[in-house]
Amino acid sequence: AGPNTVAGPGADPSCFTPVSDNTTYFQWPGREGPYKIALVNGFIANDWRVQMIAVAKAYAAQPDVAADIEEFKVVSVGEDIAAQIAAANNFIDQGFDAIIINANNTAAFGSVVRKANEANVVVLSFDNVIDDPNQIAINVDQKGLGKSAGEFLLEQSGDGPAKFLHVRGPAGQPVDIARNEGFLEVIKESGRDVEVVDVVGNWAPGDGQKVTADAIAAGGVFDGIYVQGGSQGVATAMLDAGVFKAPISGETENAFRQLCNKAGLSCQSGGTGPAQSSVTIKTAIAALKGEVVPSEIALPTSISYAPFKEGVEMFPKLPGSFFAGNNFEACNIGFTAEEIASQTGENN
Amino acid sequence: MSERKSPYLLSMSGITKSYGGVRALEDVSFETHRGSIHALLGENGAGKSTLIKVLSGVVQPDSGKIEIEGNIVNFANPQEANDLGVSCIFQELSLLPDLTVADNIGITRPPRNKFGLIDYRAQRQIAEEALARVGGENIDPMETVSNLSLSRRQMVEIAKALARNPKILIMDEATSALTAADVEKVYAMLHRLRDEGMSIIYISHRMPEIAELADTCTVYRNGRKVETFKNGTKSDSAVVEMMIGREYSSVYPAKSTRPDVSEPILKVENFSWNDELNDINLEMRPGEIVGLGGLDGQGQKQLQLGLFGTLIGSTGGVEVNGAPVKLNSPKMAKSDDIGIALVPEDRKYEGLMLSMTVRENLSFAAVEKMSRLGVVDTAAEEMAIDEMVELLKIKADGIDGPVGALSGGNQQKVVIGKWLMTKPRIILLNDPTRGIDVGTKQEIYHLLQKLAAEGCAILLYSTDYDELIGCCDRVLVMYDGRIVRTLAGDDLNETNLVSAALNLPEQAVIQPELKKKQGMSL
Amino acid sequence: MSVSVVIARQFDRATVIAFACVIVLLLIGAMVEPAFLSPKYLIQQLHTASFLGVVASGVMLVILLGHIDLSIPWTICVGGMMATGATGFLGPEWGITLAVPFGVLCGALIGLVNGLGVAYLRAPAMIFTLGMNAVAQGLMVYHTGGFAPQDRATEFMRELAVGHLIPGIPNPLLIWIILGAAIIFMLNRSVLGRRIYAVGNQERSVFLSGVDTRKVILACFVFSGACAAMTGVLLAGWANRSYQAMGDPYLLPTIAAIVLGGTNVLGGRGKYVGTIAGVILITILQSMLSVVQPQRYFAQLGVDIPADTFRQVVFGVVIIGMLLIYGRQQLVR
Amino acid sequence: MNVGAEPADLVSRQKHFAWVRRLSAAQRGILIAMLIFTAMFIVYGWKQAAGLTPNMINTAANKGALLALVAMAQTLPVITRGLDLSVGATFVLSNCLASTIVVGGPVATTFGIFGVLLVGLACGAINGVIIVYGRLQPLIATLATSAVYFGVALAIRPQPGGSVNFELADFMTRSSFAIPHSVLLLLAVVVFIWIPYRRSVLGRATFAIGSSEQAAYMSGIPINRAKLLAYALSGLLSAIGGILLTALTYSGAAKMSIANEYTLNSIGAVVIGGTSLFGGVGSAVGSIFGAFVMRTVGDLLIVFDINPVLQPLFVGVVLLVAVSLGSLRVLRIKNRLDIYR
Ligand SMILES: Nc1ncnc2c1ncn2[C@@H]1O[C@H](COP(=O)(O)OP(=O)(O)OP(=O)(O)O)[C@@H](O)[C@H]1O
Ligand SMILES: Nc1ncnc2c1ncn2[C@@H]1O[C@H](COP(=O)(O)OP(=O)(O)OP(=O)(O)O)[C@@H](O)[C@H]1O
Ligand SMILES: [Mg+2]
Ligand SMILES: [Mg+2]
Repeated sequence: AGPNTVAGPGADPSCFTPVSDNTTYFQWPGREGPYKIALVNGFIANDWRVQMIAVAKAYAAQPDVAADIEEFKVVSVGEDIAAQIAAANNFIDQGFDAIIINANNTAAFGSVVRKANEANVVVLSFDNVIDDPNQIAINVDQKGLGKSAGEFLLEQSGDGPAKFLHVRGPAGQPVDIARNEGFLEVIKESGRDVEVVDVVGNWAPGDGQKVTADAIAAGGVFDGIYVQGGSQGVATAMLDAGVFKAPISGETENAFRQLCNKAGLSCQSGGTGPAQSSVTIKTAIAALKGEVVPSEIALPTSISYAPFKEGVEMFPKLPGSFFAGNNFEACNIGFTAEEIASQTGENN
Repeated sequence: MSERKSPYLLSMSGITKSYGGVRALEDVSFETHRGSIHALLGENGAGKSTLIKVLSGVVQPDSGKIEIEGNIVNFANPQEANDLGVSCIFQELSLLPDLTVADNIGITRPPRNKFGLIDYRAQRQIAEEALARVGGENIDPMETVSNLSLSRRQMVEIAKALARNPKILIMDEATSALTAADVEKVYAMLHRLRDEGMSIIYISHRMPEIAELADTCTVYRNGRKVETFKNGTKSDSAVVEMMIGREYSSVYPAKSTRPDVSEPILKVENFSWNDELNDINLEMRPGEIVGLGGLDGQGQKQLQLGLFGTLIGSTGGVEVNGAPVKLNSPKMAKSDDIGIALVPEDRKYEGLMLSMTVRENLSFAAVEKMSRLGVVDTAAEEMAIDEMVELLKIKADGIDGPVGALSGGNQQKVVIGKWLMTKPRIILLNDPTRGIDVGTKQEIYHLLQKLAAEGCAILLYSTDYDELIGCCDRVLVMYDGRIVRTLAGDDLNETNLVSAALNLPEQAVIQPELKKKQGMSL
Repeated sequence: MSVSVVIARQFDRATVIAFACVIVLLLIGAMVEPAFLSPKYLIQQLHTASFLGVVASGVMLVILLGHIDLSIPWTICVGGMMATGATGFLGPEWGITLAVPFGVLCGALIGLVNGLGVAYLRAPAMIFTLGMNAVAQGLMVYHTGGFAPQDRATEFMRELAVGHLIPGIPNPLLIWIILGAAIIFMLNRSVLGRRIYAVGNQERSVFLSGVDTRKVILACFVFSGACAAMTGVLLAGWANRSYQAMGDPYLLPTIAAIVLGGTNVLGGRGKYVGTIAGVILITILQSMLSVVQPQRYFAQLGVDIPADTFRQVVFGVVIIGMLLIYGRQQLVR
Repeated sequence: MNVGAEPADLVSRQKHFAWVRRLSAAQRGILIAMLIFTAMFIVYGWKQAAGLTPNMINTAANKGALLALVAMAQTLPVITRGLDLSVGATFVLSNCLASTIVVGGPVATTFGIFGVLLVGLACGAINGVIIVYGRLQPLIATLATSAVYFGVALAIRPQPGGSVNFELADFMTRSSFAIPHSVLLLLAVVVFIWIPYRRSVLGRATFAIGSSEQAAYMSGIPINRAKLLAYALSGLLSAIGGILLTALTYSGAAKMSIANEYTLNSIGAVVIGGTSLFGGVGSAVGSIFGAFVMRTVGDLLIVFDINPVLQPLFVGVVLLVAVSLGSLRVLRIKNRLDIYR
């Protein structure tokens, strides 16, 4: 069993955008709804994931979506890869129609995908996408994010030699590696003499703040900072040190945007918000209905620049942990920030 | 005892060993023959244990030479000593509490099956035989050692040492916790082994044991050898004087002869607990020293623990100073209006914090009395401690060193001192002179009398009948959790103690060997 | 005992060598990056060391008892998130005034449960506190996911974490100094201090000395929870917000720092001054390793190995090396 | 009359419950862990909509076996009254290495497996040498080596990937006649490693050391060799776990979080399995059940419909309850002194 590889174009191409022109298309035999869909998350104890799950639950509860869904189940299994594989297998055995995975280990799901295809279960992955061609990967262009960060910093730092600080994610994470690749690539292409200092901030505000503070205290003066996550901590460290005010390219945390506005920093803030989980659900339903969908879907990245527009790009009343970038207009998914925040509150 | 022509089986010479600043042994020599029992005597801290630790490879001497059968040997660890036929029962038991008796006995060289793995069945048989040899048939080889009482453990320890078929068997106070009955069996065994040609080195503070067992005696004092002599050639008091280096009179101070007019300070009625204590009734008056006798493990320890508030679900009444009390913790038992102290059985694990200083240990139970708002008044503490060190004549390099480095006797004094600092009115002592030299024993007996004279009531459990007879005003003999007889005055003698301990009818005949021991106490 | 004797007694051999190691480490580091010896860097290190120092203060007491507190990662998080989210529980006014005590109190409550489990249920601390860590994590995920709480630090928290009440000394360092002095006094001069060491030495003896050891254990766990939460409060003030998993990077360094400082993990032995040395050692080591750029040297050699490989390996090797110098245990005898 | 005999009725009273007392502390631990696991698994099976199919049992077994192997690895040092905080890192290192060298034909694969096992053994032996000859506290020594091992793992596999001999992987994670091969692997480890070890002189010596290191030394037990062996075997068992992980994921990944998760969970599993953290008492068999208990908690999430944000709390509470079950013995204690062992 498994999907038929068919010719494009697919359904709703503005929402289900193929990653490239070479992207293949899948079609499963259509089946009667409503469907049973499971989201197999890894760890949850992180603000992005909490928000991601809240949005997924909210999306699945919207009346027109809920009509297609018999059961929407979410489990967060923790950091362990074996537990995540087991949970996915379990849902396949329980007869779920589709499983959505945010993978703990992107390379580890070969057997799950094979088993799912044998059982005619649609597999989709997002955020940390599975690197297996026989499932639908809902991609954020991580490398592209690294590139645009590089472009921003190069542009902001004038001409001539420059020194950038790159506050990276956890060692060994494909997302970190892809962003770093993109970042270094544009720097190299620019032909400028740029020194990049790498520190590991683990995408957490505290870690990022600590390593940045250390780097600055140890005499580091930087012409630009790229921080992959925990952006506001890094900006805070720079401001606290008070040695220089460099342009910063960071993630989409609300707290970061607030700080950039307040301190008048030159900031780029880019990423794809946690609401991408709802795009994945939408894709799953389309695939289950038998529509033609790309095997790799590119999510739009939302990139904004300081000063951020209050109420549109930056939300003074919302928690700092709130991640912006949740508008997927083409998919007709547009949670306003307030909606998401209140969803998280209501949807226990 | 026949003098053999053969060269010494073992000869040690020029042995010196220091622990930090402490000279434990200084140029000590020692020789022993095949087929002899050689007793080592000396005060606490004289260096006896250190000498045998050197001999058995536990510690390395700073200098000196050891020869066995004429060959110079050098033991890097106990294993090597074992391999050359030196087997030692250490003062601190070296049993493994979580393993079974059989595992312990077979620990170093167990029988193996054809895969080279331990053959449990054969090991069990060996253990049974070894136990039978020492007279411990009633010990289950499959029992976990931690479930055994101290006296049973000593029996296992002896069996373990014997199972290795040593040429030289060293027993460092290996019989200190044994009951009279067990001691008899062990004596018989040692005599047999000696006649078979084994050389036995025997350390004990019980003079009668030495008198009965040893062929040769060597006395040590302050890390030096004093003299070696044939057993029986010196009077007991001469030996003791050699040990303590001063003149010596009777061990037991005169008992006080107060008429018991006062009201009882402690009154226990129908005290029962968990099948192990049954209907205990007892009264103690200020100034009285009451003994607890009987075979080991008949509820004496439990009775003391019960009075100290550690038993849950005990029934019956306890009155202190005429007021009924419900004792439910040691904290309550030691409180000012009750004032009970317990010197527990096992000083290392129940009485002391070994790596803390002597000072901290001494003041530990009473420290709240020497503090304000939870802050210790160090001046007051120091004064009280100095007083106690003085009173108990604690010999320590410095009282700011760890208590674990003290000799056994001094450790025991610290435990007693710790409780005296709380100024108790009722003192429960569980075998307080086990492993303590005659000199120190005497000091402790004097102390007990002094405390009694000051109005304390003392409940003394001892496995040593002489001690009970010498110290106590009356002795309650326990059997199977009951008090089966109370002995006082002329009735308080060894014959009666033994027959009561076995719960024999009052006029029963006692085996002749046991009678032999009478009169040998100092 | 005079004050100087008391102070001198805090510096045993291990502690002195540990401090010497700090200096050697800095000197070696300075060969690569001279700025490691600048006052600015050193103050910055002491500033961040204070966060570790505060949490290590509590855990050290627990370790002295012969127990361990593995719940600190999420207790830190509880401290931070409850302090920033206090408005949600106490209302906008009280929530801001009482943010710090509220956060610390919540941490102390977690410590209380730990203490009850370990002291009264006699559950092994290593696993009971591990379970409590999971529970605290669960509570915080529920809190974030269920209530969309406020996560911004109050002005006061911010001031507490980055301000300078005494010029030149960051407030967290001041807090650590005060806390440390109090602990040194407590351990050396108070009844509780004696009892803490004693329980770690031989709890049975302590019980039979008429001390309710359970209360001692309970007190230490509550204190440990409160210290961890205080670190959470400081971290939240420092980053200006609280966030999930903010305590995760602190568990292993805390234990490593305490043990590097000469405290015996089995309890009963250890000096607080040693812990100070350990905390500074770990902080500086981590910081120096994070700042140097080993991948450049490797790249010059033509090998492409991740910078983190170098950092991890050196971190482990340096800790073992230092302990081999001064942290070896006595032979059993 | 035998003078030394205990009073007759006393002996008979003790004999009465002989079989209960005969169960050693370790055996009682295994029994309790087995009971908890069975109870949980019954609930799991009963709440399964589709019933307990062989597939689901296989899934649960694969997941549990991984932790079981790491927990067995943790058991040995714990029995010596030590601790090994590097089991997780060794597990991850073996995973990364296996995803590189357990590939190709049968011969290459066999060599690969031996290579991984050897590296695991070496990691454990290094721990052992540092602890025994360096005389460092096991906790800090293994904390430090775990950083080193993780660093090496990261060098081998800077990002997730690699591959593994497909037939082998498939074989290791399948089941035959409804019996998961991973369970057979555990059984094999028990029969060919644990039981011989337990019954060997050095194996028993580890129990002796944990029981009382001083007494063990005085008894003439080769302390150093026994400890070395315990840590080395621990590394070997972690490496077996790493190979199974590779088979399950067809890849390797160097993630610190995985290493930490397995290390911490292994301690939980060991304790639930009845091994005393104070040494001297324990069994790797108990740890297997302890691991399955820990794992089944996660399975329960799937069958119960629990609000996602409450799931971690659920796991935490169940874990805490399972841990506290062992503590119920304090309720039976009749002598307060027995609490303080
Ligand atoms: N490990 C140690 N560290 C420091 N000093 C020690 C140590 N062991 C023994 N000593 C000291 O060495 C001396 C001799 O002690 P040893 O144990 O040999 O005496 P002993 O004759 O066996 O006494 P006892 O009759 O009390 O057992 C004592 O002063 C003791 O304090
Ligand atoms: N003199 C001593 N005093 C106290 N403890 C000692 C002494 N010598 C050794 N030990 C303890 O015993 C351990 C060594 O015992 P032993 O030499 O029997 O081990 P082993 O396994 O035979 O060693 P190896 O394999 O290296 O020969 C030491 O690590 C130490 O803990
Ligand atoms: Mg001695
Ligand atoms: Mg003695």
